[in-house]
Amino acid sequence: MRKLLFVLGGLLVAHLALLLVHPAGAVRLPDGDALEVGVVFDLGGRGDKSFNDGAYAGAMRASQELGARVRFVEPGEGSDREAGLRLLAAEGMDLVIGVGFIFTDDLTSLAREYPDVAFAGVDYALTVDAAGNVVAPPGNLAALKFREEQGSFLVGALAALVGGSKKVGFVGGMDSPLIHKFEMGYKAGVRHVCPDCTVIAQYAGVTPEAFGNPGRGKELALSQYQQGVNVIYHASGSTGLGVFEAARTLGRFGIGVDADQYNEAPGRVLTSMVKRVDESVFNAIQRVQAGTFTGGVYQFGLAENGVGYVYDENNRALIPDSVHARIEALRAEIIAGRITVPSTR
Amino acid sequence: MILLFLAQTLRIAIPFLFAAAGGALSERAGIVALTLEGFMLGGAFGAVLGSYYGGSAWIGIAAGVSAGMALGAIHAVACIRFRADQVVTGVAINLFAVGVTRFFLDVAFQSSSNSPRVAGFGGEGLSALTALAANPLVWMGVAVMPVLAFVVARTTFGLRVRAVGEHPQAAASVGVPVTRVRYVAVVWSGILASLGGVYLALDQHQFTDNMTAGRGFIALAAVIFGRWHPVRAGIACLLFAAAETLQIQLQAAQVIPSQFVEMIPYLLTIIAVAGVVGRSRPPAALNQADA
Amino acid sequence: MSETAQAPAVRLTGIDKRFGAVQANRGAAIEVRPGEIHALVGENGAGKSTLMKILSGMLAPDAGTIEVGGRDVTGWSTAQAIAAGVGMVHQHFMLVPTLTVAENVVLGREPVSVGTFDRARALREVEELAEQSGLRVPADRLVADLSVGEAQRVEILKTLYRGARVLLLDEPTAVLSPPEVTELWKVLRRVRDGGATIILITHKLDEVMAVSERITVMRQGETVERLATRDTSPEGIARAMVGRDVALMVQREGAPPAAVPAAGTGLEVRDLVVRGARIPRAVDGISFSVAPGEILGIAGVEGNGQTELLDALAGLREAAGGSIRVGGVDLTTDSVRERGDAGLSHIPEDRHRRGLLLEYSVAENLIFGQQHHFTRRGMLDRAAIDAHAESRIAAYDIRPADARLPVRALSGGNQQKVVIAREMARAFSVLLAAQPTRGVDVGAIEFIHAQLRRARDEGKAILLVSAELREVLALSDRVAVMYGGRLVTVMPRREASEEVLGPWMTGAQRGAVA
Amino acid sequence: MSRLRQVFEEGVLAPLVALLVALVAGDLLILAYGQAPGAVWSLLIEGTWGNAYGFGQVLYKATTLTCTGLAVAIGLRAGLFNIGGEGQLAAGGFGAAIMGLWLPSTTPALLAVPLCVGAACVAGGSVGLVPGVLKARFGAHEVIVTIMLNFIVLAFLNWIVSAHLAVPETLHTEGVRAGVLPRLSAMIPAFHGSAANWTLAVVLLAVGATWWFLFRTRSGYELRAVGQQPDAAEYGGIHVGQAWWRAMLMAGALAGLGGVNFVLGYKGYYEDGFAGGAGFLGIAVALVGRNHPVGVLLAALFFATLSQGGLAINALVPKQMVEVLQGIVILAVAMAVPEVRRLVRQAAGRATGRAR
Repeated sequence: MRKLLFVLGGLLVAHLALLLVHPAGAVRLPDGDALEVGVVFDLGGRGDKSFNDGAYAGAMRASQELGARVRFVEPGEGSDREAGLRLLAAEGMDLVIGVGFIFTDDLTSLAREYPDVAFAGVDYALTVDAAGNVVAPPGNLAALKFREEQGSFLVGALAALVGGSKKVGFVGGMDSPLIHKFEMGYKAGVRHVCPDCTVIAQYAGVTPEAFGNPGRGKELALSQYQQGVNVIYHASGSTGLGVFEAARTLGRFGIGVDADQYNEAPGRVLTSMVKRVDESVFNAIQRVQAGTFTGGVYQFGLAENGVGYVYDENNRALIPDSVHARIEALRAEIIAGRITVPSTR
Repeated sequence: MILLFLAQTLRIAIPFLFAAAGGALSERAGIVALTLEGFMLGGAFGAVLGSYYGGSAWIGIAAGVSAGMALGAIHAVACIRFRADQVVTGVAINLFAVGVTRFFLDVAFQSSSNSPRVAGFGGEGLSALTALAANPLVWMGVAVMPVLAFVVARTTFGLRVRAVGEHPQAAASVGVPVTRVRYVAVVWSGILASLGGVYLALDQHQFTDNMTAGRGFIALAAVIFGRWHPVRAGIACLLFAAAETLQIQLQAAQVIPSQFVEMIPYLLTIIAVAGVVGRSRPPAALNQADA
Repeated sequence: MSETAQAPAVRLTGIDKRFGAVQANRGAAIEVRPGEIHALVGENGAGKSTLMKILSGMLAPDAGTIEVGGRDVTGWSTAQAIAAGVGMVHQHFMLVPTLTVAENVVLGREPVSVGTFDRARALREVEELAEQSGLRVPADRLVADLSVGEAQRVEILKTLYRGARVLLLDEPTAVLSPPEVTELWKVLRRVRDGGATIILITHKLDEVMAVSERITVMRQGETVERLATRDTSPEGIARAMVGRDVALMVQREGAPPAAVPAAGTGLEVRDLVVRGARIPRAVDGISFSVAPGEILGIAGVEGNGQTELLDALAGLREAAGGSIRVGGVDLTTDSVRERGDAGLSHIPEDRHRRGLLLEYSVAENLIFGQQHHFTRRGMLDRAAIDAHAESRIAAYDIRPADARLPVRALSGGNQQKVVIAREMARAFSVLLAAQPTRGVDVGAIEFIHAQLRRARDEGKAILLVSAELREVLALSDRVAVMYGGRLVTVMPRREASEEVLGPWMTGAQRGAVA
Repeated sequence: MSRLRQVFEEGVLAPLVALLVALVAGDLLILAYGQAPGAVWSLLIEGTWGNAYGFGQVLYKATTLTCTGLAVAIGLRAGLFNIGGEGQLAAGGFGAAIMGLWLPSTTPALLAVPLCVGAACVAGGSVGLVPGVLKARFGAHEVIVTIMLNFIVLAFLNWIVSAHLAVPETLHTEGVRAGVLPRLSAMIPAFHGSAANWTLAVVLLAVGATWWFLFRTRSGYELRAVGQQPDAAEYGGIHVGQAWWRAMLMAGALAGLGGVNFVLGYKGYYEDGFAGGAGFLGIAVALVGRNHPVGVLLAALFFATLSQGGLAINALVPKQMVEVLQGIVILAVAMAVPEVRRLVRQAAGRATGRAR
């Protein structure tokens, strides 16, 4: 018993002592009158090397160029998403951004509750009312939507033209409607330039963990490459890093997603279907600062340069000029509306 | 094609084999191995830290194994010295491993999901088979079960592990240091299982949050499926890996929804536990606090 | 052998040992001369086993000194004790069932070649040792497949393999038949003649008289008497053990049995077959009946199907064939609860495993098995339970008389009283009493025996199964012997004696009872 | 030793030690991140018990955790380790949503709410029943079966939702038409914005009912007997296998009830992945709560505080710190309970020794 009290006392003293430690460099919570922006990340969070990092990059750019003060929140389970947004809104942030379609409902209700705060939702999902009309988001909420299928169409065409094989591959993360958009656009692109090509499309799983299983991604990719696929497009978060590993191992090609993922496997990333989340986030912040922010739907497609594919000094050697010209032509046709890209199965 | 199927099965099986080896050793010594998932995750993160700061995959292996050792030691102290419930500590170790790797992923790399790319094994532009053969961890993984089987059956340590897991009082009565044997077994279980994580991480050249994705539980199922015998457990690992390979191949064919294909290994396990091995006997002293 | 100033082989002085609230040893002492067979006697719970575990290094004493061969070895470990030639044969065998005999014998002292365990040498060495010592056992068999007698031989082999010079045996005859006991004495004498010293823990006075040279008596953790066997008598030892005069178990003539039990009364068993864990027919088609007002005692070495028989009668194990009737009603396929309600009461052989819920209170244990009679609309009727507990505690003198105490906190004797008080409170016509006095002290034995006799006199049919032959003889009206899953003989009490029953118990004499 | 004192020493001292261990470990982690422990802890308290909204969130999370905690506790009382809380919780939420979708929107709440809650319990209970029956019938180890079943149930629900029920571009069903439970803020405006809702009341009832069942009814008496000594229970006329599957059925139903909190109390629809680890955390809750319904409730509040606190301190340190702390608390409690009991008994032994 004495020993027990001794342990209790020792722990208590240690804790009290540690409470007094105040390391240099410990941040205090910000205050002041700079533009304040709050960002709540989706599952995966900062460092996912694609989607969330895009939002992070946009916000950081705003903080450097516009002097905005940015706070990031990484929620855990479901109810934390609303809590995270609310935390920021209640603190009187000027702009609160939810990164991911999953924030849709929470953003909608909070935007109504805090009409003086500007909200933005990356990949905000629009709802359709009984009559089939799109329900407009609240006036202080910007829905930042991307036409992933358009970008995916272009990289699909590219994969088919450069691949040198009648088979091209696709690896998705969680088997879900958002990722189907990527898959459908990609397939359409492949078929458009190569009607007799087949697309092997596989998913890493059925739970959100499927976006974080690179081991599975690598195995899926290896098996596709061994079936004669030369190029695989992934839309699978961290799982896709496994796809690049497989591409490195066998000396084939992968196509990145969301951000320019060339550096994940230099020389083996044919291109990336970029989704300018950074641009959209930066623009939203900029508009709030300039006082021109309005709610509504912002579509980022090929026309707005919101989606696209990477073609720069890194991969120029991998893509023949004729192919590049063909892709650019397709791009023009989509922008002109002569090609419509499907987005659902 | 068959060769490629087998190669893929083997690749998928390697982490299972390491983890199941650790599981078999620990359970034979009477300590429940619900911790395998945590050990693997710790090993994977340690490997990436070691490889990143040390610049070599071998340093990564050393660091990953150290992480597994440390987690094994924590588990051993908790359930041997403090006689905590082994299932509870197992769950706690897994939770702890997830949290610690996430926290220090953030501390070390300011990321919530991925580490930077680190040195690993395997060159580039190889065939799948040469890539497999170039990875020393593959060879270790293939060897681990036969070696463990030999250790358990033919060495003094193995004899003592078996005695301690069945009847610790009897072992103690003839001067076998029960506590020490269990400590050694659990720490080795940490080392072996962590190698499974090390393989995953170095094969990917990076750490991803929770990258073991339930493989530790499959490995435990393989141990039970193999009725606690290393070689049989190894065969069970290969079986599960083959099921996953099949799943990958079947999914490409897209005949049934992926969710159902996904269930196959888990359903197999339940059927196995209920039917095939339901009546088989685990080590008698498993999950008994009193030595 | 001289009895002059020779260093004692073993000397323990002033040993204190406490487990939580229980003081197991209190200044206990023992002195053993080299080359003698020394009996350490005392009632259950007197602290004999604790003292020997301290000597063998399994427990560390709180106070006191241990000397072996004149050397102070206080606080040594098991390994050190073994190295110094002190070996213990435990009451509950310390054998690993999944290892072979040879592996068990060499465990902890394994022969090694090229860094690995040398199985061939282990096998050879154990076979040689078995041959030399006359303790014959197949060295390559799994211990799980051995008989109890063989297992005990392995235990002794283990100590000899380690070169034991001092052998401690804790209640070694509890599981042996009379001829096996005789065989054991022979082995022990041979080992003693080889120069070893033997300490025998027992509470059976006839064994003490038969083999020991000197005696140390313990009571309540203290050493109360040291005697030379030839200078004392069983009564003298018993007095020292209990601290007062006791009537040793009376061997009484049975009441004249009811000529033939009337059909439709008591317990009737026909052609009962029960599967065992290892043996397909652990109970191999037996028939018997117990009449109201009669105690049928089943003698036999443990492991001959008694456990399976009782389990089947009680409904804890399925009968693979045959029938069981109580008061003429067929209960063969009834559940435990249905049998209880039909008038079957059961004192199980292992109260810790079966008979009691150790963490539950005394009151809750006193309704265990009858909880459905203390229920109103699904809820436990606490008032009725408390009243029941009060009356039972008073009637059976359960101490301490606190119905809310967890049963774990009671002594072995009082725990058994809880079981018996409960089973006697049922409305029953047939009582199965398995090892009713195992591990309880002399006072409680007297009390329990009286209760069983009273129930018999009230017209209950009682089936008594006991490993204690003396208990069977003391209580039964008829005696049966179970061997190899069969009742090999049934005889009236007056024809039975240890000498008569012994050969039946070993299977040396065979017969069949229809 | 009086019973009360024993309860205090074993039930309070051990968690206290564990809490202190976790606090010190937390201090070290915070320092490792270069922040001041004092500031982080005060932020954590401020964000949880420090304001009505935060407290409401704690209540909301505690509601789910109480259910999953009870699900583990009732299994353990019967001697079974239920690691399937995650799947049972998800199934419960799904059941409530299906009933809510199926009922016409005109159904009166007095009818719709019990129907939806019942559907949640039935759905969760049937998921719990599987390992119970497999254990009773085939001796299949429940730890393995429940773990595997989690994967299967989640995959199955994902398939139903994504292939048939999901609103386009989302992972959730349409809003339920009937059976929605009002938020607490409807009555107590201070809770405004927090997800706390009337499921809390239902769950408090469930806590009471579980206590009553375990300690006052015959079935509870028998269930606990099976958990302590299955051999003895069999002797006492109790059908052990039956007790097992009943316990798992109840455990599943209780976990399923937790799904109501999210589906009917908070969002009004079923969303794939809403369980978010609450099922696994239930193990910790049951352990710290010593498998006693009231203990479970208190432990659920504690873990809910940690979880909500993780969000509050996100500004200073990564929320993962909270996950580490959860692991440490479980480990520390698991170690401290037997250790404290041993030390307490030793002390008691010495005391009686002196008294003699």
